[in-house]
Amino acid sequence: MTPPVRRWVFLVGAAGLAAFYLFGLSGLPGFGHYPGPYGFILNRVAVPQTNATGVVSAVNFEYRGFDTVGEEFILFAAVAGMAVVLRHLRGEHEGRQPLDEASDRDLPPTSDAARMVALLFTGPIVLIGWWLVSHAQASPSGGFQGGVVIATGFVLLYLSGEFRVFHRLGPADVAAAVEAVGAGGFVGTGLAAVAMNLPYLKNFLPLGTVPGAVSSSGTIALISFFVGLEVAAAFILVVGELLKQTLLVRGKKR
Amino acid sequence: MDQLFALAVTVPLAVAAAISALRPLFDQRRWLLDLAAIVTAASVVVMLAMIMARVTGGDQVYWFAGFRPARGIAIGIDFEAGSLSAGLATLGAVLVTAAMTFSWRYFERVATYYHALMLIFLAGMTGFCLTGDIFDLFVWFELMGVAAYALTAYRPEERGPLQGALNFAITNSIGAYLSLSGIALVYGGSGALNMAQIGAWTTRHPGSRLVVVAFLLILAGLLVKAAIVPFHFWLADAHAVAPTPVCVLFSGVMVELGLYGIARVYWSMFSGALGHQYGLSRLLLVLGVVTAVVGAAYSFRERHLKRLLAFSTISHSGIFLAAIGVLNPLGLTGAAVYVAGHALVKAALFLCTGIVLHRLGTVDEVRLHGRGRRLRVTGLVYVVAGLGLADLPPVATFLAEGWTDAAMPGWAVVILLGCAVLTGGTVLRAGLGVFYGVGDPPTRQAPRQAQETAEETGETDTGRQITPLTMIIPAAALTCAAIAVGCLGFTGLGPAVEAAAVRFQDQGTYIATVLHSARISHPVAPFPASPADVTAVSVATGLAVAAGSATIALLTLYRRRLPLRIRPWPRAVAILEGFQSGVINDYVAWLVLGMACLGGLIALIVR
Amino acid sequence: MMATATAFAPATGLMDALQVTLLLLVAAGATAVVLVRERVTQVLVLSAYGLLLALLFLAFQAPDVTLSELTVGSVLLPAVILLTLAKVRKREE
Amino acid sequence: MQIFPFIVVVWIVGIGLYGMVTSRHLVHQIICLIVVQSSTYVLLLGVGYVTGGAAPYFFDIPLHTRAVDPVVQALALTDVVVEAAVTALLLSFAIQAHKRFGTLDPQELASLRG
Repeated sequence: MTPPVRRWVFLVGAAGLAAFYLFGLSGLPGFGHYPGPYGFILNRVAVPQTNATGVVSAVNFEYRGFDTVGEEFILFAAVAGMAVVLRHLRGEHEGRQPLDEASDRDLPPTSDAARMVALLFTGPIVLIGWWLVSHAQASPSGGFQGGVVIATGFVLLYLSGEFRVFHRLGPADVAAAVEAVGAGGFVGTGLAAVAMNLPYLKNFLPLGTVPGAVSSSGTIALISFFVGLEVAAAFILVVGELLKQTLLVRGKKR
Repeated sequence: MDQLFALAVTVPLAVAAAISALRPLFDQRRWLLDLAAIVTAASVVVMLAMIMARVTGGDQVYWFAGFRPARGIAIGIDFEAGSLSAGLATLGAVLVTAAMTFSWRYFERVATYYHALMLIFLAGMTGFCLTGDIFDLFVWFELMGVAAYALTAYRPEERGPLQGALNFAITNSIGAYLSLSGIALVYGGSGALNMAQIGAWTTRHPGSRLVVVAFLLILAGLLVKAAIVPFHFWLADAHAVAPTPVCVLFSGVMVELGLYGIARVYWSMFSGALGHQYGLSRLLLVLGVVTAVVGAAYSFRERHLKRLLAFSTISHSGIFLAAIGVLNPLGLTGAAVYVAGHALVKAALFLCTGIVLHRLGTVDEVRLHGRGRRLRVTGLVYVVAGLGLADLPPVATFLAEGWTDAAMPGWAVVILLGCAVLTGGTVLRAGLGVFYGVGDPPTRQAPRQAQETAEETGETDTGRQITPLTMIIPAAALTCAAIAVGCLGFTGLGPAVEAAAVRFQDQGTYIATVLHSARISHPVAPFPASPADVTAVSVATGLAVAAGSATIALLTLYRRRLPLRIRPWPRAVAILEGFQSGVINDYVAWLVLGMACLGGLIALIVR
Repeated sequence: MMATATAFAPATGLMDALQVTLLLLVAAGATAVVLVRERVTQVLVLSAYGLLLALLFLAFQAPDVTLSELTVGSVLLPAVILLTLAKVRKREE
Repeated sequence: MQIFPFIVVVWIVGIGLYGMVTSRHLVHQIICLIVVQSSTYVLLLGVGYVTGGAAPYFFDIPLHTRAVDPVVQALALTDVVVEAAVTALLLSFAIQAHKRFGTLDPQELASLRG
């Protein structure tokens, strides 16, 4: 199709689809009138049942924890896929090295001020991320958010130009192993319940006494920890892979 | 409480994570890696077969983390297995096992991630088949998709793979987002994610606009996956470039899982609200017939062996959709057995193509003409599987052919039989030409296509002298399995599958089983079920289709000796080529237009 | 029941106005992301769009999703895209 | 206010798809895909919203407070993170395609495919 034809095909289709979609949306109870029952029931029973005061975390890691297993592995598969796709760029064709991978390419120099700021921020951000990971049951936090925050901290480290510092702190092999451990740990937590002849992912740890405390709500904290590992390592790997593509430290003698 | 349900999905995931974590251990011991993956896949086959044996008397439900429903409201996620869903999952696991065995010697070097991704794909398929929760269905659908994108792009040194993987990933992602919107829509109305609970809700709101729109939106992703026209463009691009063992899974089960999803979603959530409507049934039937015709036509003019098989998969997907679309038990019975038979022979055909690539270094039908004579066993398996694709008794496909014919209106039967003859003829043409040198030797090369197929050589080193046993045995075994299933047809396979189909279509039983833990072993068919037996007519039809295919194959191979020359109308060819342009923008535009047309039609029909 | 609810959430009228404003901004943001064709600018717009979405989610009483969207949508994803662009630009020149 | 948020959802889907159809650059196309995807989050959170409801955290508010739906939030939350990784996978395809063909125009890529 030529672009104008394509545009017309699309516009006709989009008009129809939008009309159809809106037709359906107009059948909803209306914004602000969520009818329940699923969410309302969970809001009522989650705190007494799991001792977690953050119902979203309880849903993610307990009521619909099995979904989260799948989501974890989507993340895992995506990162594995990236490694597979980009691997040939890195190592295997030494003979015909593309121009932009010439080994004399160096990192752009970073100003000292920028580096200082980035380094100053990295520590606290990773700490915040860690706090989020470990407080899944209490407030708006949990492994997913904490994991990405930790990864962001590492990205800052990258941007500060301290590529080698980054490598020492988060070498790709270690990150990959940590990622696999995170994903495996989640599945394993579920399997541990099976080994005790409980249903998969059943909470088998004591729930603690104070709702919302770190030690409360049993496996939710454990799963959140594994998810945090997985998510943080996954994004560190993603950014690391792309940075390797862009800066190509490979050519340099380390 | 049956832990097998959970283990069938989580064990492959755990093994995938474990082999990734212990990667350095496998650096020098690849056999260990292959062994671990094959054993895991085989153990999943066993687990699923056990589940299948247990659910013959009635569906079973497994509640994750033990959150059982109370007063008809589910707060957890469940797996719901019946014979059909467990059977399809078993089929998928069998194909993964075969593909893993095949790739043992097929890939020279292979990264750990290949095995991990295959196992994740397996888990995704199993979860998709067994789940009883609509968002969970979406999660496994996405997981399967992401693993599939990565596997498609597995050989990035070719120019093809990225194009195929990108088109595949982008089209499927759009479909998935539309599906998720549909799920959100139905959740906004019903406040439920459990499919049985949603089914109970939609039954109370028949014909509501929300239900109609949500139904089609949820179908979007599944239609894309099932490669139904006009959502099919990605399939040939992806197949042409994905490594052969991966093609086996794509053609053998991934496309069929899309169709299973449509059937599952319709009968668990919407059949009560949308009814067994004549109009809806006709819509699905027409969609299926169009898909079958388009797939057959493209397949016929293809000479790239993998693309040829890919288009024949589209054609068969259309036949399955038509069979499901008649919305009665006999049609579903036919579709189920057809899917099994097709998966087995199609997988065997792909594996043989892989062997050809492994030994001869190309998949161009014309360049290969007569060069496959040395591959005696491969040639035999290919031709037998090709005849199986053309419904030759006693391969399982002929049984299904008979049942779907009995279930469908006459005009559809005629067209679909024509498509079966054409695709069968195309595959046989390739087989006879490549392995037996039948037909006139090729004269000239169309340079463009020759270049395209010549690039396929990267998967393995060329010019090997022997075919490893691990490559030919899976192909032969799958073909034998297809024949064995066909023979079961004479000993009561039909009635058993039909009973399962009746149960699959009975929404009331489904809801009672999931939400109220009822055990209903003898559900009532919504339609009077015609008996699924082997009849003289079905055997005769099967023989006729196979004979027709052989005739077509010979006619095209010897076309230059025909008294009259059949020339394709160049303009029509150009138009056909134009549709399959490979430009992702086009695919998106067609997807949107297709959804709009379907939406308009469904809104008109159902309301 | 209603009395306790209003005690812990902002007044409904104010909330409505906030949500409508944010929804309009999000719609405009999406349009801008699509229509801006200059690569690097587009990434910056995408980052701003992530921020707007995060604010909208906050107004929808979803602080969890806000946190995710804030880090992913307005920091990580733009960074990843910028890296990609840096990679592919080198040979376009 | 009854349907306005949903109109915005449809607008976001439409504009995102429009960008994908008219785009001449793969990275831009993937960005448009992100836009399409973001519509699902707005929709999810939109259907689960309760007028005047609090966020579903009962740390410092009493248990029976009227709160919005936590389920859609959980679904959206994981999806935001996971889909970012999927986007990164797509971007890595784009990098590879560029490496091999030196272009990111879908039209040119398709004609190069042969």
